[in-house]
Amino acid sequence: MKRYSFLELAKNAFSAHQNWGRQWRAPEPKAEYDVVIIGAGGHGLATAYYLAKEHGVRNVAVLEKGWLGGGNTGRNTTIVRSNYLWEESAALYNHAIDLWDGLSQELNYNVMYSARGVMMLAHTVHDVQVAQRHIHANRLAGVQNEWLTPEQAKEYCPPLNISKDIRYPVMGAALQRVGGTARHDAVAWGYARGADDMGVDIIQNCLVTGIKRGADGAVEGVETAKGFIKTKKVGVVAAGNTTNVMDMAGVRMPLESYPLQALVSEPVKPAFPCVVMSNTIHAYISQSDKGELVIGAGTDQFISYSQTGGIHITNHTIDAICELFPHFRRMRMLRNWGGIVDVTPDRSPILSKTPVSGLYVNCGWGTGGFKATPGSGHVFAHTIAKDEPHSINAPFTIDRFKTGRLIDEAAAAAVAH
Amino acid sequence: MSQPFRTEKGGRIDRGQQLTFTFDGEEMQGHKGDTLASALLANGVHLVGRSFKYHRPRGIVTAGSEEPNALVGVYRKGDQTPNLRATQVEVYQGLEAISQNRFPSLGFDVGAVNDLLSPLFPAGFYYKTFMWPKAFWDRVYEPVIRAAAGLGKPPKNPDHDTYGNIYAHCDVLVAGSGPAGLAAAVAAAETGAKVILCDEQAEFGGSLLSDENATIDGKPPAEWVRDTIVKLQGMDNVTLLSRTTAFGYFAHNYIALAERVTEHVSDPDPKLPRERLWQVRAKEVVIASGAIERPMVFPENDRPGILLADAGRTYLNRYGVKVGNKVLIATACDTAWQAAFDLADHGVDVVAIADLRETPPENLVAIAQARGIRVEAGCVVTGTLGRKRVKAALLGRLMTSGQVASAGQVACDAILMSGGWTPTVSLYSQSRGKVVWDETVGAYVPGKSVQHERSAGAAKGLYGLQATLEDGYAAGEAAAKAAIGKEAKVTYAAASGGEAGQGAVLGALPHDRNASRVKAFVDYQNDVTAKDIKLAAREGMQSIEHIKRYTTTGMATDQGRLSNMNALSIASGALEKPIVDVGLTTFRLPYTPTTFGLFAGVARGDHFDPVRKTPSHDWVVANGGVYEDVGQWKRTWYFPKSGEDMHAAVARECATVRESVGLFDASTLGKIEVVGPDAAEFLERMYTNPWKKLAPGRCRYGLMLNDAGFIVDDGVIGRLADDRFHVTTTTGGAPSVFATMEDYLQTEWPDLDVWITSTTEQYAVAAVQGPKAREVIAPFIEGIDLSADPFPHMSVKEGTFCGVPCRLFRISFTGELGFEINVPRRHGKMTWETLAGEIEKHNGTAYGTETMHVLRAEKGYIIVGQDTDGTVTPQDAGMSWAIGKKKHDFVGKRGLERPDLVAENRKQFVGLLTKDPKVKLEEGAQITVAQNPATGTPAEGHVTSSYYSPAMGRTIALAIVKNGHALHGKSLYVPMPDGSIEVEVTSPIFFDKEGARLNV
Amino acid sequence: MLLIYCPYCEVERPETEFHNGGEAHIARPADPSKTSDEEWAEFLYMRSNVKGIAVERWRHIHGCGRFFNVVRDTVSDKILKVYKVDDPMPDLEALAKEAGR
Amino acid sequence: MSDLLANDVITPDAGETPLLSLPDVSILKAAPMTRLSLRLRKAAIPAAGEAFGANLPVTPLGAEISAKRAALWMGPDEWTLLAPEDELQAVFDGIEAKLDGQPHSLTDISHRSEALIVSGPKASWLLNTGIFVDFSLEKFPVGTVTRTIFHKSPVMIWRTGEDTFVVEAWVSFMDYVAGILVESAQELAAA
Repeated sequence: MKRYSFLELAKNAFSAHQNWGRQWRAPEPKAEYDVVIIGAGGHGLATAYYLAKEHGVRNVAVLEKGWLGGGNTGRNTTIVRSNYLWEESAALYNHAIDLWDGLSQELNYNVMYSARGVMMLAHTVHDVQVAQRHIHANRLAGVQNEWLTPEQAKEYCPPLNISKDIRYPVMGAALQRVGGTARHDAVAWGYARGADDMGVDIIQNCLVTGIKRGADGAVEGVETAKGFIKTKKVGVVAAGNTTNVMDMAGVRMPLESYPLQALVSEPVKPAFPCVVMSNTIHAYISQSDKGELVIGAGTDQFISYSQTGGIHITNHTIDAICELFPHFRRMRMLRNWGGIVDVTPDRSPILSKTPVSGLYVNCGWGTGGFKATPGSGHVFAHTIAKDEPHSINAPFTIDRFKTGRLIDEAAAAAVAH
Repeated sequence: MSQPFRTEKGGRIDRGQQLTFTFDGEEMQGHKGDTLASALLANGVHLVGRSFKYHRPRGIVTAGSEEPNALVGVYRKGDQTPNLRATQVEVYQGLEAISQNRFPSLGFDVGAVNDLLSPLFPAGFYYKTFMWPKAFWDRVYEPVIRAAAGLGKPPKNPDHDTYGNIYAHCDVLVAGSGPAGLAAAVAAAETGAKVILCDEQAEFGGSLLSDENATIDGKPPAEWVRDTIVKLQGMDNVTLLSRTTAFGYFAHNYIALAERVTEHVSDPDPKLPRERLWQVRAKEVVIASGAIERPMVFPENDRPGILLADAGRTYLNRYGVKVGNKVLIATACDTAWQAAFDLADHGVDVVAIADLRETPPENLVAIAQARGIRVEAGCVVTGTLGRKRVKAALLGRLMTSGQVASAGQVACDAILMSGGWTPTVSLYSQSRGKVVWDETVGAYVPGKSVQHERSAGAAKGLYGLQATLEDGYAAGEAAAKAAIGKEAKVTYAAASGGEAGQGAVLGALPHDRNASRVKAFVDYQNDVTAKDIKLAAREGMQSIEHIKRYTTTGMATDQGRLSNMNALSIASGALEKPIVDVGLTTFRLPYTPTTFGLFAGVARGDHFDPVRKTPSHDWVVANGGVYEDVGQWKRTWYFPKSGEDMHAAVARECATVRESVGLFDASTLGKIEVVGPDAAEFLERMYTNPWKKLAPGRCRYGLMLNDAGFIVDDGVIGRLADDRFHVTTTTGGAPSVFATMEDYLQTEWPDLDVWITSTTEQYAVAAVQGPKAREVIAPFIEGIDLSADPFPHMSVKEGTFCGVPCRLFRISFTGELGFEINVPRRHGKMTWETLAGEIEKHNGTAYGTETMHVLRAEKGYIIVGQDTDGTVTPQDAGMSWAIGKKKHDFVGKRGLERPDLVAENRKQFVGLLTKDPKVKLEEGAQITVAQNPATGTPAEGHVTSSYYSPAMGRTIALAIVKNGHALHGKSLYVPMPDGSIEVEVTSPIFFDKEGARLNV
Repeated sequence: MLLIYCPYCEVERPETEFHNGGEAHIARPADPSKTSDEEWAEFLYMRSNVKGIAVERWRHIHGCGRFFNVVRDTVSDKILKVYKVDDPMPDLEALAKEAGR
Repeated sequence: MSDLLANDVITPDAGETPLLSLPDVSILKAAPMTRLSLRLRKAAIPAAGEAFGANLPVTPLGAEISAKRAALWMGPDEWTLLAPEDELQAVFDGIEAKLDGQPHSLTDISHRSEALIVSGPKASWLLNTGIFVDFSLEKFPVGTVTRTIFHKSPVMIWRTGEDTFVVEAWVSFMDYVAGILVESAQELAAA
């Protein structure tokens, strides 16, 4: 693999950039692999990368029904943070943060991880209590997170409207300075390039149509649009389509897939320095390097695989943004799109072995999977390679829905009074 | 010098109305009917902006909403709106426009250095560098990139304009008012169908407004348009919306339109909304969005003065503006020849027509020759000269070998180009239809309809005036028939002229220049060149989506409307795959950029979300109460007297309630009337507690779980009669409790004879709490004996308060003697003010939610959502007593039996007392066994509530702690940044453990 | 925003008047005490999450308040059939065929 | 307003000044009235109507009106009964007596909501600024009553005349509903 650097770029300028090689190959599938990953999104590609890099498992195929990075990886609002409440969650997301820091160098691909800070606004007494609880829990867990008064929040994010006269005045904010954004496509491409370089076959336009199990119930291979592929280990990393893929192996999942919308404005000069999220009034916003305001909306209320959503969701998202940042009312929406997010009952992911031997599943990231990409891939690779979970993902089983040991991030933000 | 490029006559502008406007501070003249673009061109201004990446000088390219270059900021009321297309901005008296993305000026832009450095900045260069040193990315590189990126400057001040909204229904929505759209609207309207016709432009007519050669029914097209519009205006069933863009096509034939109401007016009436969102449910939609012309991809095709041929014709015929004095036509398509003829007829020197084709149609050549225009067949532009304005073009001759031989240079001050036409399939694509490649049209056209829509005319690749009109009529008839089942006899208008043009080209054109040195732009705004697309393909980007994302082609503010087809073609060549195998990026909404304010509409301030107030509101405001937001409700938080802070006010309120009496507004609590013979059975199933034996006139605390076994709500429930219960819920939980009850009732137990009715707002509730509570209410209550024996703690009776009916509860959330007076809401203000007056006499106080929280915490009562968080069971909360032990089932019972819910080490509800009684714990603080736990130590639990307790004369706290019930008396720690706080685990009941004060 | 026919009000109304109630025909076990932990988890959490023809509950919360069932293609969001709670589940295969899937 | 339905039940509140008074649309607050929510099984419908003094409509979104009485269809087993304010107890007791022994639920909701009377040629236009219901006379004839959503507030709409609508909302939502209606009507006053 040709290493990327400024020097290399300058050198190639002299040859009119005619000599850059492929970032990844377009191989035909082999008859057999040690591991087959279903889904070439960020999580799937990261899994393959770490399988090769950390575990020496290089005879790996990543099968993708469309184009790599084309699902939620390429459709999300690119927020990175780890200030989750429960120790289990914080450990998982913080593991990812540790990997984000240095990921560009690790992959030799600029993923543009920008620790510009993620600020989560509190608008009510209850919000303040919840935020404080997060901050205290995070401090004990070694996760950076701090409390800002409205004035401090305004100083950190000057466009913020901290007037007492708005419908839900800002009472303060939790700020995670190491939180921020990264360039979504670059994450998928960087992992793809790195994995490919170590021998992983990334096979695009290759729909999986079946998972073959032997007499003992164990996985024997996958049926695909490009023929049968033999393998003893299958890792399903199919986000919104997980239920359907797991159905092929006869495993029922506690998942529902919802449309999630996001949108960007036309690009403008720097207008917004960080990421701001508000759970109470349902909006989050940042500005991309290109200058677009990147705004996340909520999910529609019904299951759908349409990758579109209703305008009422957009209306509510934008009215919330305009309430917090009233001068953005004259900005204009450039593009709106939708993804399919797979949501578990406790809003925490499943990263786990399954009742089927040789079948592993990584799903349920809901609206927040992008931030976990490196950490998720890292521990999932461990789980597949060792046939047992890494200590970090050990709590994220399917079984927890039977026993009741939920990791309930949604409940922890329950509405009070 | 005034408008040197304005024609002598012609055009649709109002020459009688001269308007003054400024561009970058320079004053210029235009006319009513001008766009900013046409007015600038009339003044000879082509250079209007700088490109995104290389900051190259750019000019106006189009005459429509697809304009990629001419983006301007418009100042109004001291603030600017960025990125408006000069081709859409209508000139009004005093319009102030500025150019963007340049510093210090449009003419001299330091950012243009990027153009010189461009060899270093190929597609995706930023993925390959800026990685060292690591810390430099977000501190050094990124800020520089950000400052250079972006286009216009963001608005600075809050927007005071208003935005309207209208929900509309129609039988047939027609989007676009060119020949096909107008014909469709007429045909549909004739059947009596309700029709909405919208067009993004100020005037209806589309391409007909710039056609001076054809006739329809013997009239010039513009005249036919006028007559047709007059006719439609006269029909009650037709709504005409100009300046209205159909920007979004959603599921179930739901279409969003953006109407610009005042933006074109110099001094609009502030009562009018700036824009209006139309949300239309249409039975059928006719998409008549036309087609747009394609640029040609030749080296230096981006210089100011290079426009699309049809734009040149539009500026001439519609706006009376010549794009130049010496114009070169570069084309591969017949239609551009008409532009040449029109220009020549207006006295413009058409220096040559360079047609890519070896043999352009003879009739066209003959007409050109008759006008003395030089015709170069098999000829291609291979480059251009001029920095801020094109001054010459290099021509090349296509050889049979495929090579290009230089054919000299031709001086010109404008080039009009045409690579053919691309149907506008955005709306169709948004409707989730799949476009299909049509080889004869040489474009993607709409395929099968997925929703109730049909495309008509050029939007589906059908060209030629007569054919377009006919297709429009047919589409309108078909749409009306599908919508309302009616047909009408429509006389089709007959056209002559406006024939469909032949010929087209896709992708980069051959040239004889040094390929590594020249730039042929595909996406103007984002500075994507043919080379960039080829590089992406070389680097393994195989999907068009990858190429788009890697090069950013098609991601500019025109969303690829000009560039997509050329990009696809170049990618197809580079990947050696047929164009259809390269794929097509999805058209996303909005069709053109759409103002945020339009989506937000009236939702701002108090109209952002309903502000729900209780009847005490006016009194509270008058008495200085401080509100907190609880859901949509305003609840009084505390009542500071002058000079008091929150702490002092709450301490006083707490003490007063315990000493004498307090008045609290409990109106926001949810109330549900459960009525019917099976009412008790229903509650038996919904709540953990037993209800069947509760006597009428008595109350009980009820605990509600979800079927997973966790606490979700609580409240006091009073039995008014055998078949009638008054249920209370938490304030925030009211809607969800009601919905949950309906769910079980309708879908699990439809056989039960019981109904539920929300009465939250039927009653206002005043809680009078404290030793003197009875004395306070006694003077006003009739029909109820308030003494302890007939009316003990946990009772409910109906009587009157000041003569109005009331439901009086004897209940307490404070641990004191307490009453809650429920009166019909309209009497709530009177009730509150009467009681507020009365408590004064007893040295009592009104108190807010904070004091309520302290008082209940002293008693160890939980607040659902604060002391519980959706993971707490009744056992965890120490409330096993609330579970009806003999009940076979209730919601949550089975869930409670799951392994983890009965496991050891669950977190349980306890009290905490700090060793130092003055130290108040922070809510949310974590609890550990170790005094100084190492980072990463799992917490034993957390502080859920923490207050200064006046009754205890010290701080108190509530918490959930692992195995807490077994730890009473033990020490734990609350590690804080400035040191660890030692706490003792206690019972959560701090005050009046026996409850003696309740039963008086 | 979907347009949903309410079989009780007998009119089509926009989605915002309705609340989605999740997968239809998941009955709460008649005697929960007799269910295993697996069965209870199945009732609580396991969902078909169908990509294609799905059957779901909607409540006309800002209308008549009634629950009813809807057959919807979750890929196109087209509604194929609406029926009352006490009506039997329609033949999904026939509906799918009719819808051309 | 003599041509309007139920004008002996729905009357403008005499003490209130109009919230809005434009040539094309006006908004008046309605005076208090008796409102009861009645729920029952099919068999009890005739008896209930008899006791109330107006039949319970069984046509969806329908209303039945007689002197000083209006029965509004809210759902297949749910009706809102309207009567003059001072007849609450009499109406309540009358129905309870008649339905004794038949499963039902009768609940006083007189104070739960407030009503506006929105009238004028632009009344339906004004409602459509916040409500997605087709108010054309073919689709929403005089007499039609329905619950729906106005922006972010639940409301009840009852068409009592070609150009007259009763708009009800829960009391705490009324400021929001009335406020937005008045704001949205402003453009009708533009020059």
